[in-house]
Amino acid sequence: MKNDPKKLLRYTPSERANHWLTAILFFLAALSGLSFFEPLYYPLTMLFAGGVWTRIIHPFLGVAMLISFAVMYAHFRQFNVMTPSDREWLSHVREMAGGDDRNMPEAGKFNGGQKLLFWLMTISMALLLLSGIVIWRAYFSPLFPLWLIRFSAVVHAAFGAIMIGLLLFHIYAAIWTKESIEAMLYGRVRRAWAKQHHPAWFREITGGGK
Amino acid sequence: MALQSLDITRRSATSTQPPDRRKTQEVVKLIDVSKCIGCKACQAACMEWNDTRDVIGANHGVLDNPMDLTAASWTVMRYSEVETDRGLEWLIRKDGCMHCSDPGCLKACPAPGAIVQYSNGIVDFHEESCIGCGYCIAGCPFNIPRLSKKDSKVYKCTLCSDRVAVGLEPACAKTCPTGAIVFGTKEDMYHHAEGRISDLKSRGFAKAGIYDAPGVGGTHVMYVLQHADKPELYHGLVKDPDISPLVSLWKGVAKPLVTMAFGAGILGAVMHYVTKGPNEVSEEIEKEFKDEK
Amino acid sequence: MTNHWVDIKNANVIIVMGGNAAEAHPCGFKWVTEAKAHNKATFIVIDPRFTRSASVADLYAPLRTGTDIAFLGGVINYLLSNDKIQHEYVKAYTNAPFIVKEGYEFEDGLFSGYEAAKHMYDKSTWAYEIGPDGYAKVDPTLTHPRSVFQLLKKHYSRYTPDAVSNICGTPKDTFLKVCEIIATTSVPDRTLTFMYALGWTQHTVGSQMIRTAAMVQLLLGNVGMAGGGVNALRGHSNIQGLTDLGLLSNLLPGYLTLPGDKETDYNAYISARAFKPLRPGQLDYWQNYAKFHVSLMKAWFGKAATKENKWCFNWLPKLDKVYDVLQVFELMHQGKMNGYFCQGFNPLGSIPNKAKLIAAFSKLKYMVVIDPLATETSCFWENHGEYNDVKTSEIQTEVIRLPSTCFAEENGSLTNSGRWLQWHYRGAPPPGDAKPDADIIAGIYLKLRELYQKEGGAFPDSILNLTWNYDIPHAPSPEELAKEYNGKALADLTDPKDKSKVILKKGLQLDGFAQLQDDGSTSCGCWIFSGSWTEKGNMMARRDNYDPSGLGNTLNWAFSWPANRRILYNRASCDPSGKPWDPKRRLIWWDGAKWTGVDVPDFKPDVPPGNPMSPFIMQPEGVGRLFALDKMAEGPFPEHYEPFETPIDTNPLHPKVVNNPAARVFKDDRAAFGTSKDFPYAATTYRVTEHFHFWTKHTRIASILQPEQFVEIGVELAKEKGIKDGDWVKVWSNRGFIKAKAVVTKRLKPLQVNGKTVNHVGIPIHWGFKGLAKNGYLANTLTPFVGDANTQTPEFKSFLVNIEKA
Amino acid sequence: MNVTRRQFFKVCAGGLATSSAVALGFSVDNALAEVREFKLTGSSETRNTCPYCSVACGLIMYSMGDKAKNAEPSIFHIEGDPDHPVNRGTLCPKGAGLVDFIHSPDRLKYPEYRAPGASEWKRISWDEAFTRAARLMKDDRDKNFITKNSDGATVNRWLTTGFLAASASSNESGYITHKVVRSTGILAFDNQARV
Repeated sequence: MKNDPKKLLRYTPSERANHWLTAILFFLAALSGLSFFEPLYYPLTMLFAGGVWTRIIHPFLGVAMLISFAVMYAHFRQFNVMTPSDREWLSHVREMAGGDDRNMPEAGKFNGGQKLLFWLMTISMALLLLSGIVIWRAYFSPLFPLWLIRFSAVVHAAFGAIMIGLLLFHIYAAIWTKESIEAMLYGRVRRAWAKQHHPAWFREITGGGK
Repeated sequence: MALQSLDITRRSATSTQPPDRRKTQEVVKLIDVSKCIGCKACQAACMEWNDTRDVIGANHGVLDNPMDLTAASWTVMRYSEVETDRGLEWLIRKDGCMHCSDPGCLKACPAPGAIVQYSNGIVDFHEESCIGCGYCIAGCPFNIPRLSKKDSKVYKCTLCSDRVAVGLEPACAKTCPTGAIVFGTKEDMYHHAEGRISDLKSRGFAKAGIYDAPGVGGTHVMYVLQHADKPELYHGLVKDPDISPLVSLWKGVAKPLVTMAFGAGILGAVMHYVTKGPNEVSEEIEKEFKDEK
Repeated sequence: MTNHWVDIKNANVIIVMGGNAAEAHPCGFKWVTEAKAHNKATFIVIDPRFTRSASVADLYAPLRTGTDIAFLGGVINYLLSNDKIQHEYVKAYTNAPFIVKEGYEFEDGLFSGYEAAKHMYDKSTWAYEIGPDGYAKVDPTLTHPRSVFQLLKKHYSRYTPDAVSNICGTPKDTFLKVCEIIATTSVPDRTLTFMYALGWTQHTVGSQMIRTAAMVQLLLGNVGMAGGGVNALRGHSNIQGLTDLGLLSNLLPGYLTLPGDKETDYNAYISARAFKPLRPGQLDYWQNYAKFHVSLMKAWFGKAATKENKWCFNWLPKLDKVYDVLQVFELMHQGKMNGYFCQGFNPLGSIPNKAKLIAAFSKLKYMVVIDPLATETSCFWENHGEYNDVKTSEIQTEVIRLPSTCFAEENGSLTNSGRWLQWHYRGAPPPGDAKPDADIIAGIYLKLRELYQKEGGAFPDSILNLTWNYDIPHAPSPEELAKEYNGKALADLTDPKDKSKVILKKGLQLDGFAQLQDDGSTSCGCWIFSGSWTEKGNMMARRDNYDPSGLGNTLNWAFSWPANRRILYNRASCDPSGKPWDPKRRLIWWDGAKWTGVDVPDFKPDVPPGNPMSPFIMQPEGVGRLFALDKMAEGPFPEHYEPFETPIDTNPLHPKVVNNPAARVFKDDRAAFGTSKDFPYAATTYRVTEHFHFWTKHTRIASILQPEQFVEIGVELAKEKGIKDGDWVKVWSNRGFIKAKAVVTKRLKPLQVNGKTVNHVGIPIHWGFKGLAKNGYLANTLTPFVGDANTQTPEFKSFLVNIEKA
Repeated sequence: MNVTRRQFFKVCAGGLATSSAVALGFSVDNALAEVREFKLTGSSETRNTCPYCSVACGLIMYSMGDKAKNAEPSIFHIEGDPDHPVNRGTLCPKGAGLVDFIHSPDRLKYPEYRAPGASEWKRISWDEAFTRAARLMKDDRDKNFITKNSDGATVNRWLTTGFLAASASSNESGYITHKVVRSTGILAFDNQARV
């Protein structure tokens, strides 16, 4: 049973919907955006009915993604406040990656890595939005000086790339950490999983028992 | 296949070498500002030949009109009244695409084949491939391309590539009543410019010279200026233009680096997975929660 | 033009004054830039405005509008007092040595013989002293106190550099610099050319301005030379041709003139025009007047013109006065005209004082407009708000508007400024039902003739007997008409030296005007055009641009009147002994038997050097006139008179005679002049390069390039009035107002004139209430109704206005 | 669950796969760039003279069609005649835009008539136009023609109707205009020479 009530509820249906909406929009924005970044990716425009449509919809996808992300941000910000324990976690991240979690401090609902990712994404999103408006030729570019347009183009490209990098990492982390994807797909996690990966959260939810 | 398709030295958003079999003579349009009377014949001939018609605007307190380059006005005259040691000088410059040897627009363009450079030096926009992103506008050191509000394509001077392709001079060069615009091979135009510069020097313009923008590898539209030391006198003609370092970064080194970084990241992830294995719930905890499975 | 467009490249010094060639004639102006680039020429612009011509000039000299005679008079004074004239030329080829009749005087701004009540001169004292041999007396030493040379010197001694600067507002050092450069061309191997246009003609002293320039050129020996001359840059494509064809009140084709009221006798009419030589041995070509005249009457009236009826002399209307446009609109305004035809002409925009014109048109019974475009004139009765505020229902004028073809839709020839007749071809049919002008004229004529045939009426003879032998009567072909004005032999023509030898068979086209006869055996519609369509074919359509001398005389390109000559007076390019003044610029030379060269000699070809015959063969004295005799209305020497609206209220040279005393001014119009108290700014109207007159506002491209009416004012005046670039301003004169955008510019500088600061307001024409460009006011709303004393050309270039931010 | 994971992989790897394929050279290419088709090929050329100022630049007019019977020519491009000694192929802004004069929306196409006091044009035929004009002329001429002046001299003039001739019509049009106008006795005859 995917929705076995004995399992712990990690993400509510609306949180999941919000996440996947953001994810889909991100993929669309990233794929369409990549096609303008480097000619190698230009054929990606075929996914969007050609170059012109790609150019037209990319900014709207971006804005939609941003709105979706903003909802997510508003919701998850409280769970992503960095604590000293998170910093401790981050300082041991190499061991974690090596498969050795013995020295890792107990993670809450989100571990230090996830929190860092959250904030990096938030910053990237904000910069992508600002720079994206400046280079949105159809509506806004004529309002800005050329130097700012050029600067924003670099910022947009850079943070677009960073964002994709972060997301690749995020995806890999989800793949690597078994059952994470199910958690986001179906909302509930096994208690064992919770205790393994987010012990502090597990205790908080269950009061320490099974 | 048409003649021109083998004459391409550069093609936007194309990492491979385009067909570049034929070498044609490099051409240049030389604009001798000291002979220009600002009659706008070039503007008229440009619209007429290219079948574009700009809107009928308004007077803005100057003789310039249209006030700026647009998708339908690929060249405009720019008038500057400046006081120099010779007294009042009315410097009139024909503005338009400079057809750079190293075109910033082409560098910035993400749409394959929307901007090409022919071996004769002409940088041409191909609107059917243009996606309307406007990156070329950011890429151009001279602020030339203009996006049409109607069809969201960028337009600029083609140096009458269609005329040059059949052996004719551009429409503006042909029409110029005083011969302020001349057209020929780059070598011949240099020679012509030298003659003009020595004439200007003999008339007291000690700093007369040629404007060929080495920062963009030279241009295929060059100016003879009475005051070559101060191009900014000519309605803000860019002194020492080059492709913005930002654009070079953006559309230069960043592209392969980022792609490589992506590749490396993905490869790293795979390696990590196969070497370290997945991050699973430990046996110990699994046992503790046996009932769950 | 005495010379032609390409010839400008041969000049060493070029002066654009009273014109703005770069803007109004850009493609002709290329020969200025060529002269600069390849002939090291110095280019000077003298104008109230720093124009686009000035933008490429080596030297720009500002002057107050309407003061060109003062400036050029100062140049004459400079040349004479610094001895910078070409002596040999002046002595041999001008009337400098001629002795003027006693009684000629000039005092306090008036020449001898002024009749104040009539505003006219009795010109009897403006003449040469005639010797007992019947010829004019001369003093080759030029020292006789009444020699033209000495009188000239005396007359212009008042035009000192200080006086010039005081009147014109030109800084003295700039003026002197101009003089020095002009003076460099007094040597035989350097030439100066003057290029002028309506900036000279549209003044009450316009003709005299041009004369002053011609005098400068005679003194420098630049007339008849390659790269010299006085060159009128005509404004419209065929205004030269239509003037040549005499479409003016007092003219017949080829500068023949209509008889006056008193000229009732045919022989007297002819002899008054066939002048007798004033010096021995002169060719005096006008002695052939009768040949030109009779051939014209044969062309028009054919068999009806006979020796017995004096070649229909009485069929020609006789003038009681000259009916130029100003006179005609005055009469129309008085309600004395009933009908008016406007063929390709938009007088509502082109004649001064628009309010007067609207009132005048409204009094007509009928108006017929023939035009390719919807002109303001044809729509004068339409209400267009502030731009044409008329009460349509009260205007009882019937208007018939007839669509004509444009250049692209017809064959024919146009005569350019350089007197070239060039043939052009139809490229497409006209839009809708439009017809060529000739067909429209034919249509009207044939209906009129039909009515006279049916009904009879007032003096029908001239209408009924007009030659009309065209293949298609209602559509005379341009080819037929061209052949008609070239002329043909009506009988076998024989060699005058050997009567038995037939040189041209009956019915064949004439080779040129030399074959014309006064016995009715030739017909020719326009003698100066004779040679344009000979038995060899259409000479106007020739297209060989071979230029063997490199001087630009392409003799096999089209046809140049007279006799395919490219540079008028070219005999004066050689010294009296027949040697070219400048071996590098040989136009013609004596080859031992005849005159030959790279141009058609303007001389009797077999008269050798050393013969007393002088180069100016159309003049009875054979030389160029520094002293104009009785040919000008206001004096034999040009004198500076202020515009009728002057910003300084006086004439610094003679305060009692401020304006041209011989200008014709109608009473009501005199009352409509403004004074500097109410209208402190000197205004001038002009074209800008983007537009052609009132035509191109109907075309999209030109309307894009300059879409909206504007006026130009200097930075200083703008500051004083609180006007910024692009502000709306109101400009008004005593006759009306216009509103336009302000172009504030450094190119219009205040001038210091007679102790006063004078600002100019520049008013481009081109806008009106019809067309694609933004609607505007017709600029002639402002202009005064007063014209040149000789040509009645309105004074569009100098008047007074006031200006405020609107 | 495995299936799900695979599906997920598919989605997230899709983009990468495409770009890798591109990187390997499977590029979807557009047609290579070509210049605009030269627009004068096949058009008909006619020599003419610019109708504006008196520099009288030589023109070459390019019209649609090859002058075949069934092709209605329409001029679509005009440029300077390079053989012409004066303009040598150049044209000023007015001349360079001449094609817009030929096709100006303000070109008159039909004879029109405005009745006294009317506020509209009415289209009429050429015959109506000529008949009306001639009638108006004749009535005025018959009424006001002056055969003799007060001194009894024959003057044969008609002063109540005037004619303003063109400035740009051909010599041939001008010639026939002069001929007709003088034959009627009109003296109020002028042209644009003055203005």
